[in-house]
Amino acid sequence: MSGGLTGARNGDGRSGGAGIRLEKLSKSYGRVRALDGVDLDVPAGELVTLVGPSGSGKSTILRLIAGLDRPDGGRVLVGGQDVGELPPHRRSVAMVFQDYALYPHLSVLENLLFGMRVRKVPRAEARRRAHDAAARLGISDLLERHPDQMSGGQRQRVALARAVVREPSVYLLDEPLASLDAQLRITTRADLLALHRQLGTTTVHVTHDQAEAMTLGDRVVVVHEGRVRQEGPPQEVYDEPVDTFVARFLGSPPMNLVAGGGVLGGEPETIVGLRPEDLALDADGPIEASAEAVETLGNEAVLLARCLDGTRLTARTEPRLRIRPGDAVRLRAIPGRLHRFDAGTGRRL
Amino acid sequence: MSGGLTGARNGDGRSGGAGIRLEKLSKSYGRVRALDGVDLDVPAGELVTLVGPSGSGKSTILRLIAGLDRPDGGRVLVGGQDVGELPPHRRSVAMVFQDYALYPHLSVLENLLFGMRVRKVPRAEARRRAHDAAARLGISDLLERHPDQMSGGQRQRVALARAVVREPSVYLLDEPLASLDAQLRITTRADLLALHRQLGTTTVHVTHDQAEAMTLGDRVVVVHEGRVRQEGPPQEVYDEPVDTFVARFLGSPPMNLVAGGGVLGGEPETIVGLRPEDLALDADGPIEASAEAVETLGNEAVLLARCLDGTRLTARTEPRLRIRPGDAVRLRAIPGRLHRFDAGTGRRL
Amino acid sequence: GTTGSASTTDITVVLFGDAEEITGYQSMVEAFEDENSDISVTLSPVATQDDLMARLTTSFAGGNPPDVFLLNFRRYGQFAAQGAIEPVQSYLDDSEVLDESDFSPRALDAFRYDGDELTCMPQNLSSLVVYYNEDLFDAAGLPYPEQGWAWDDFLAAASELTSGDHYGAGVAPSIIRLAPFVWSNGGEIVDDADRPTTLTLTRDPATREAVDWFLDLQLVHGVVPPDAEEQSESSEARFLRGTLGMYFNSRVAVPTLRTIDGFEWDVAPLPVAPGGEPVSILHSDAYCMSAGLPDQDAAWRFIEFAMNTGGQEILAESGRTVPSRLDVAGSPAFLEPDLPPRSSHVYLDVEPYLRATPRTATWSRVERESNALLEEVFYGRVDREEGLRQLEDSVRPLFDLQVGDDGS
Amino acid sequence: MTQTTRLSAARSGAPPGGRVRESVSGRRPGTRRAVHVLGRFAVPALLAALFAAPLWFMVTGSLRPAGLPPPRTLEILPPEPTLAAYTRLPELMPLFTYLGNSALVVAIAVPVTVVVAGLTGFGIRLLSRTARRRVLVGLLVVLLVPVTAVWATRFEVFRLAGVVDTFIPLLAPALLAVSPFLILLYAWSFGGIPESQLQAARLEGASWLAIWRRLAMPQVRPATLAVAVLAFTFHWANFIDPLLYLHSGDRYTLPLGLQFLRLLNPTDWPLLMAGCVIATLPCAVVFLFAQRILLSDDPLAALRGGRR
Amino acid sequence: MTAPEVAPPDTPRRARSDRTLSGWAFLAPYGLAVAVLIALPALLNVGYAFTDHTGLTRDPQFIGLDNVQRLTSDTFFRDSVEASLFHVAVSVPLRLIAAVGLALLLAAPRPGGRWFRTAVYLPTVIPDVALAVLFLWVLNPLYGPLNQLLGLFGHSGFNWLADPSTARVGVVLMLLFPIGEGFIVVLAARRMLDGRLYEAAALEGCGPFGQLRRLTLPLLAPVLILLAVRDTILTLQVNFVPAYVLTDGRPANATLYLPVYIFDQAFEFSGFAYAALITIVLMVITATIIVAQLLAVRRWRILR
Ligand SMILES: Nc1ncnc2c1ncn2[C@@H]1O[C@H](COP(=O)(O)OP(=O)(O)OP(=O)(O)O)[C@@H](O)[C@H]1O
Ligand SMILES: Nc1ncnc2c1ncn2[C@@H]1O[C@H](COP(=O)(O)OP(=O)(O)OP(=O)(O)O)[C@@H](O)[C@H]1O
Ligand SMILES: [Mg+2]
Ligand SMILES: [Mg+2]
Repeated sequence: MSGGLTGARNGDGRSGGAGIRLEKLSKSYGRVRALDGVDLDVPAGELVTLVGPSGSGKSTILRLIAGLDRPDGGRVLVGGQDVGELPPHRRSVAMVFQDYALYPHLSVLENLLFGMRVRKVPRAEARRRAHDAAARLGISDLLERHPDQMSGGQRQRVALARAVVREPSVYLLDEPLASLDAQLRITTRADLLALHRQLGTTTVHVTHDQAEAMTLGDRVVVVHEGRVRQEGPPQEVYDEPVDTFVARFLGSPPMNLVAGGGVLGGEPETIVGLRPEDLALDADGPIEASAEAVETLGNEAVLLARCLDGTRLTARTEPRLRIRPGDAVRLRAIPGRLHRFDAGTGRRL
Repeated sequence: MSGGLTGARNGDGRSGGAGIRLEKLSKSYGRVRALDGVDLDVPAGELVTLVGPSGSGKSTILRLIAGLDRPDGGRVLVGGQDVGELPPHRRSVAMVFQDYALYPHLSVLENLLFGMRVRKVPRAEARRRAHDAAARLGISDLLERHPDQMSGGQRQRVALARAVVREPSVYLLDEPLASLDAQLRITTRADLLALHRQLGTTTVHVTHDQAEAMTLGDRVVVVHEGRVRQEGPPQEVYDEPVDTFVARFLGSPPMNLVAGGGVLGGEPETIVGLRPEDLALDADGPIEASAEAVETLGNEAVLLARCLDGTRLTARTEPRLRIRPGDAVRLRAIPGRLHRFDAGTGRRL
Repeated sequence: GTTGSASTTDITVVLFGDAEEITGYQSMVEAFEDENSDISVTLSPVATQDDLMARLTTSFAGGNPPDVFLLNFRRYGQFAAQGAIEPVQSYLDDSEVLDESDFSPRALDAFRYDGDELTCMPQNLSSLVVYYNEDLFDAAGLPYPEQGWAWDDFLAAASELTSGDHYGAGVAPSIIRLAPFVWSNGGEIVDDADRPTTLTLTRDPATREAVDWFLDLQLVHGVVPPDAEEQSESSEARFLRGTLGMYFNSRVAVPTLRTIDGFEWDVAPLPVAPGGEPVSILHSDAYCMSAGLPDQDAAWRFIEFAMNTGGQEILAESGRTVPSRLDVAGSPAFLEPDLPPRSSHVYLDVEPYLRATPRTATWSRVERESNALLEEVFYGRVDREEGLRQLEDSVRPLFDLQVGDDGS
Repeated sequence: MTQTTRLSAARSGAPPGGRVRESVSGRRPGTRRAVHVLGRFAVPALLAALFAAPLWFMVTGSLRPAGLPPPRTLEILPPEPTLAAYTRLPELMPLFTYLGNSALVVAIAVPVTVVVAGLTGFGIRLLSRTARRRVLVGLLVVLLVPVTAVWATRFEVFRLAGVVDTFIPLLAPALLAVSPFLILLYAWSFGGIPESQLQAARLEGASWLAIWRRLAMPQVRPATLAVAVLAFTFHWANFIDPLLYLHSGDRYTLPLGLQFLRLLNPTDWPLLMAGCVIATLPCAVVFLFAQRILLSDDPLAALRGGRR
Repeated sequence: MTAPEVAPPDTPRRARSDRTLSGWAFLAPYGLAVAVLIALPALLNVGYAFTDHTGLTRDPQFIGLDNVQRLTSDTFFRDSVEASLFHVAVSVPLRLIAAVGLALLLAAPRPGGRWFRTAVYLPTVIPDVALAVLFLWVLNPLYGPLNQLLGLFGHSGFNWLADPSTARVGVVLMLLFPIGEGFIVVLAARRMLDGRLYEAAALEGCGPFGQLRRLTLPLLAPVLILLAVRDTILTLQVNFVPAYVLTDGRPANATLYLPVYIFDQAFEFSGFAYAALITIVLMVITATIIVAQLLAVRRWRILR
């Protein structure tokens, strides 16, 4: 492989890769401020998940790391080195796009070889690497197919294989699971994790699916309106969201937020939050409410309840309840699980 | 509204709609046998969810009910009347497509008016109904926009509104939530439910997302390879799947299935199933295993364990476990929650 | 251009003609190159005179005109008027090979643009004649036409020959076909031969008489195939097939007519108006040299060769041209008794009576528009009086148009 | 694979005449079938026959014996078809020289046209929205310049370049992609290639030229086919350029030859029609090869069929 | 390869401009060709419009607006404009209707559909000169298949090219056959429309005709406009070779279309400068018609 950051990778070219550091990155498209001072540190070899609602700037971050766009301000460092002047293909970065961006006129094998061919990697070497990558992703028997002859999951793995043959220092994955159906998404998620464990290459994974963010990453970074809102291990972010946005964004059904505390008790000027699983049905519970709907999910049910003062609360409960809409219920908040936020700024108190 | 099945609707044209009955419906596309003798009964006013993997024939069923395709064999009855000879627009059926199929050259208002215009509904009446439907779905302020100027969720609601203005006897919804992102899907799901409660029109809702199927329908119908595998209330289907396909299809993570029983105990010639939530961590449990991975989801975690005989089991557990991959764990199956299937046919015993 | 290397000079010769004529020129060029190894000729043929004009205008405008080009006398005025042609008079005067007196004076006169100096070298001397089908004449018991036959003789024969799908005569309605009849009747087609300002088809009684006679052939007597018939099968095709008694054309037709093997045919002079002269109209093309080229020597040597006995004989053998060199025209090479027409001398007999149309810069345009309108009248698409008046009116402004510095 | 079939079915759409209308119509089966057959086959067949008719007249006209007057009633086939007119053609003009020259010109000009149109179309694809709009207006202006405006003045350019009387002036239209329309055709086709593919290739180190050659062009083969057919027809039929810029008779192309033929006898229909057939045949053959893909129900699928 | 230590001053936007630059680079060969082979000659031509250039000499003199004056009193020019306008007014709509109608009719997959489409396209491959010669035959008053066809319906037929009005119709008729390019474009555009929309419309009670009127045509509007603009230009300016061979302006200037007159002036009558002036007029007329077309359909959001 020519040039770029290969030097930053360690010995066998397989483990670690390069760390990424973003400093005060900002970027506007016309009048749209896509990024607004993003700082981020991804240690070598880690898998970080970038999560946030649509339009929050996740793809833009990846594009700036890859060099497909240039930042208006700030720096991108890969392996400790400023890559501002490097064109995309010299950054030793591989990207997997949401729509996979497979070349539809080429077979899987040719898709894998494409990059090495344009970079003039010797034929034998290129084939060896392509077959290696294919084997690693279990697509060795698809090599002759064309992209439109494969299922979504298979295409996804080809796209990954194409990234793997590059032997990059960094993987950038832009919602690679978004177009898969629910079943497939779960299995492919596991494959992705396994691959990362095998290669141990620094990986930035973008998703807007909070479940995916929670399960995949060593660390999760919540992005909103062009800024990083919170970062940390998934459970930590889930348990201690820094503000109401993060609180509602992670978790399904989302956290109950009651301004002023209301039935949950608390001072005015605050917002009190409680996750649905921390609200239990209890015949002696202090909160009186009436059931509005019960959504059964097989292994659990979600109860939508309206309290006497009109507050709506969701509670996660046992599946086989015999509650009908309209029934009166009593609820109890598990103590110590209340979150408090500032009513003005939304920040955690 | 002209002709068709209006007679089958009751007084105010708002509640109930018409029941649907499919008898021995079959349909092939070339050599592909899309449907293979489907019998189904949807009582008037009910919301039924059709669920099944991709390619199982769900869309085909809707297309036959709508009259967009003709069955090779069998009958379609709407409101007790054989509609085999009725063209689509006389069937009093409204359909919402997965990709919405909004007319890109028309504004939202014109989209809503389109059908009434071709059916020569008086202008004033048409506008009234369009505004009604828009208000009902909260898109009154989008009426001047064109489809390409709206977000996915907004388009989805326009598509629904277009179906609502028709005031049909039957709604057919073909994966209307599939292209929405996770957050939006949850809120739109609630909107859909509310709408159904309001209108009370017979509705067939197709999805391949089992969570959606579980939460939405009064009844869920599992389709696989052109046949109806099981139908019933969601919780019933979840608790007593008729075969291994249904057992694995509903529930996430899917049910553990162990051929011959193995660590779960059981006779050979059977397959024994156990849902992950029915497998508990228990220091004294009879099943010895080692942890392979722990996926944290915030409110819960999924433990992937490998037993001594190599069987892999998933267990749904508390979120804040301190188990690391490789740790030894002991598990216990909650008694009475085992499912038994015939090893040959896969059918429940 | 004449971008020659040290030893050989290249010249370009642009000509028009059908496939067979081009073959004739080709062999002449080869003979020339054999004799003059220091000159190489690029022969550049085009099919029609319209194509020729396009080709010439482009190359003149682009500054790369051909060294030699062939022009009809009805078109060269346009070029001569602007000094685009290098007059040949002085070259001819100095020539050791050619002598002015060798050539037909009528042909030479047609190419003196200012009436004095010779502009181009006319290579042939064709004229309008009548081809007739001897077998049809025999079958009808008619005598063959002969020198001095009159309009009435012609009309009688034509009427006699017209029956069923047979027609007596075929003639294209155009100024150059009409003009000899007018002249024969003592009329003129323009008011002033040197500085014409209008056509005179209606105002001069003698002219008008001839015009009416000509039009009557189609409109009254019906001896000429009507419009639709002519479009479907040209007179030439009819004559070839043996269903047309007489056919007006110049020498051009001969190679094609020689393919006839079903009947005998011959050529006769034009019929003469009552009390008129046996006039015909000149058909002649000439070699011209482009003005302003640095070296005209090679071009002139090519013209010398083409106009000399050898060159003229080669072309005469094709049967298509009547050589403008009278000695060649009188030789067996042209008269060729063993191939039809037997009476080739007819072309030569009429030489003293040949006349030409005006040679002003806009003449070709005048002729073109007139022909289109004459056709309307001839085939009865418009009323005769109205049509002729319109013809004169709409063509008159064209005489006044200025082309280059001509007319000012 | 089910996914695939459905995708391609969706792409090719269900045009109104097809499946949808079939199931929509609610009349009695008998009438419906009659209307159905009429609409699906009889009317299209009639129209197709109407369009094929001139060509049919051309071919049958060329098979008539020379010298005979044409029939005055419609005839589907001449009573005694003969190839006499064709055997006369090479006697009347250097047919094979002309054909050879035309073939040579086409062999060079068509690839050049495809390359220029393809490159330019791809360039437009790469530009930003506003720049693209500007270029499109520019193309419209180019389209607006009448050909007659440049014929004579172009000669000056060719003379200065010293290429008069070579085949190079005949390639001028090829350098101009024949017509801005063909460029638009490419730009339109390239618009269908997702942005992410171009970026993926950039990331893999491909230059834009390599992306054009290996990624973009192979994906728009139906467009290339269409451009090639249109360019072939244009260059093969080009009459004015050879007339104005070629001087040597032995470099002439077929359309000029056809002109010589017309002069011989304007009503020798068998001969003229034979000439027309010869002039049309190569275009027709090229097109017939292309139509297998170009005009099939789903050009992309047809292309793939050829690839495997 | 190591990264440079210091960033050059104008760091921003380089990645973007790399692409934009490449875009312009791809356009360069074509741009060069346009400059040399179209812009330069065309400008030269415009310059000549105000000289006395005849095409035969090389020292044109500036004569101001003399040519314009001549134009105002030229009856041939008036005939010519009239012929051109008539031709555009009749030919463009007919050609469009034919191309669009046939494409939509034949777009649906059906057995043998490819051959129907092929038949419609085939006349387009006939070279111009051959097409004209062919139509000399087709329109022949006695032997022509067209009159013979009319004969089957008891009509005696026309002498097509002899009468001014039928001659115009004859040319229109001839140019009605080579519509393959438009046909193919509409075919492709129609294939790209989403079949789902038609199902939705059918469900809402829209019949085949309604679908055509309310869906297909509005959705194809941008393509149709493009074709109309192109066909206008083509009809006014380029399609003249067949007309030139078929009628050459006759009869009575009925088919003396502007390009034919320009060609005659420039190449036959030594009116090179005058022809250049008429060329300018032709461009103005073309541009006017196109602008009118674009304005007329502004509300269709085609420039979205
Ligand atoms: N090329 C562009 N031109 C203009 N605006 C852009 C462009 N790319 C992104 N944007 C805008 O920048 C903002 C951030 O976009 P980005 O694609 O990074 O969001 P995202 O988080 O990836 O969203 P999604 O989940 O929908 O992919 C959005 O408001 C978007 O509209
Ligand atoms: N128009 C068609 N032509 C050919 N095969 C078809 C067509 N429509 C559907 N099929 C086939 O019929 C089968 C059932 O298709 P259907 O669309 O009903 O599946 P589905 O359950 O809706 O799947 P999905 O969840 O992917 O939408 C599939 O195998 C599909 O490939
Ligand atoms: Mg994104
Ligand atoms: Mg489906």
